[in-house]
Amino acid sequence: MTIQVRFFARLREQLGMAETVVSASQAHTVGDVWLYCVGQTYPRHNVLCAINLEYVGFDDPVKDGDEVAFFPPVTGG
Amino acid sequence: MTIQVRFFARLREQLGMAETVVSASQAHTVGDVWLYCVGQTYPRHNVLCAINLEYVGFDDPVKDGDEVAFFPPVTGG
Amino acid sequence: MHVAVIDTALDPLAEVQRYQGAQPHLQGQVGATAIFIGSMRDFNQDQTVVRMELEHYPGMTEHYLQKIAQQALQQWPIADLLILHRVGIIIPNDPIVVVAVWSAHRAAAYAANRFLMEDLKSHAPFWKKETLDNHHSRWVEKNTPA
Amino acid sequence: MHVAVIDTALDPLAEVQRYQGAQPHLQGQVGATAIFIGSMRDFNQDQTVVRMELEHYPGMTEHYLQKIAQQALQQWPIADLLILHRVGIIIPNDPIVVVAVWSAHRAAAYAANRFLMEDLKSHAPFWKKETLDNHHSRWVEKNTPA
Repeated sequence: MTIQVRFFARLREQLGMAETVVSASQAHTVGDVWLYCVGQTYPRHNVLCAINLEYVGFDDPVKDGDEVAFFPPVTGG
Repeated sequence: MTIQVRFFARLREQLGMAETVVSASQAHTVGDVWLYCVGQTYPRHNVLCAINLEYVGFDDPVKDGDEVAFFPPVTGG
Repeated sequence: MHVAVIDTALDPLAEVQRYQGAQPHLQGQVGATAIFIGSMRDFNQDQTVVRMELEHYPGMTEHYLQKIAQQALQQWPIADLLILHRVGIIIPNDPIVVVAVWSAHRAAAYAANRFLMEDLKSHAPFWKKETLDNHHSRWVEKNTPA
Repeated sequence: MHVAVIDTALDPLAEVQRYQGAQPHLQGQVGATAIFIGSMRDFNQDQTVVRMELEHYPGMTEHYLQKIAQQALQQWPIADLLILHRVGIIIPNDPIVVVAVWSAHRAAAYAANRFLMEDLKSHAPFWKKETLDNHHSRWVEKNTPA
């Protein structure tokens, strides 16, 4: 009954963690996962999120077994 | 006191000549050169022309020493 | 169609040639090949960059590239395409990305190539961290304009 | 900048790589390389083409390619460019033309490359004569649409 959470790039460095786990009972949306892992002090502005390798919004629902990822704007190519 | 005349591609094959010479006194314009070399029977439609390696029109003037060329629409690339 | 994230040295033109040579369906059918290569420059925002680390999201990045490749194949009459993108540590002049598109006529090859590059740069999960000549390093916060 | 008409086998990607390697000013300065290759297809207007002869106007063709190359260099912020075009006898799958453009950013590389190809196809004095599989030959009267 867990959600796997991953952080990338600047976010990973600033938060000091690459991944963590959240109990599925503690989070209904991506926003809940963010709040639980990061708290309110870190601005969500300019943070992108994905569930199971697909872009989503902070209001999208999460469920048991999901992989949720947070990362800064992308700069490839 | 001559103008060098060249033909390319389909035009060269149809006229049966790659080049010829016109006396500069016989031709004031590219159109004159065409008429002198080819006659009126061959349609000028879809024929491009150049003087000294630059595109020109049939009304452009020619002078002694010019190289005048006639060719069909281009199909490179 | 092939997309891949590469963590070793990338020789874009050799890869394009190798891929094309291995696709019998491209022989004689293809009038147009459009190739774009993005390389690392030795300056950015007026500072000298000596090295760069490219991070990605393993799984999501490949998935995303597959998605835009499929989209290009549906949207334009193209015969095939190849996308390769470096990750790991690179130095100036190293290739970062190559996109190649094969089609019967040129309009589709150009358009699909441009679409893939723009979409990849805007959305594919890659991140660049630059090391400057003063030894400081910084995350690139947004891509330079086209 | 280099433009040339080639009457022997053309290996476009090897030529691009060789030219780029010989230009020190491109090293580290170039974020974008856009390459287009036009190749001979084995069909045209619903008929099978087995061979093609490419004629040009020696002198004018090179002069014209130089002119559009200069125009591209003035019109866009590009670092360098290369145009090579085959003449003589070719067979399906043979490369006909390669245009490569190097620039700091991608928009200029794409735009200048497209401009060069469109202008070359519309105005550079080259002519194609196709030989069909029934041994008939015909002059190509107009280029296929983009």
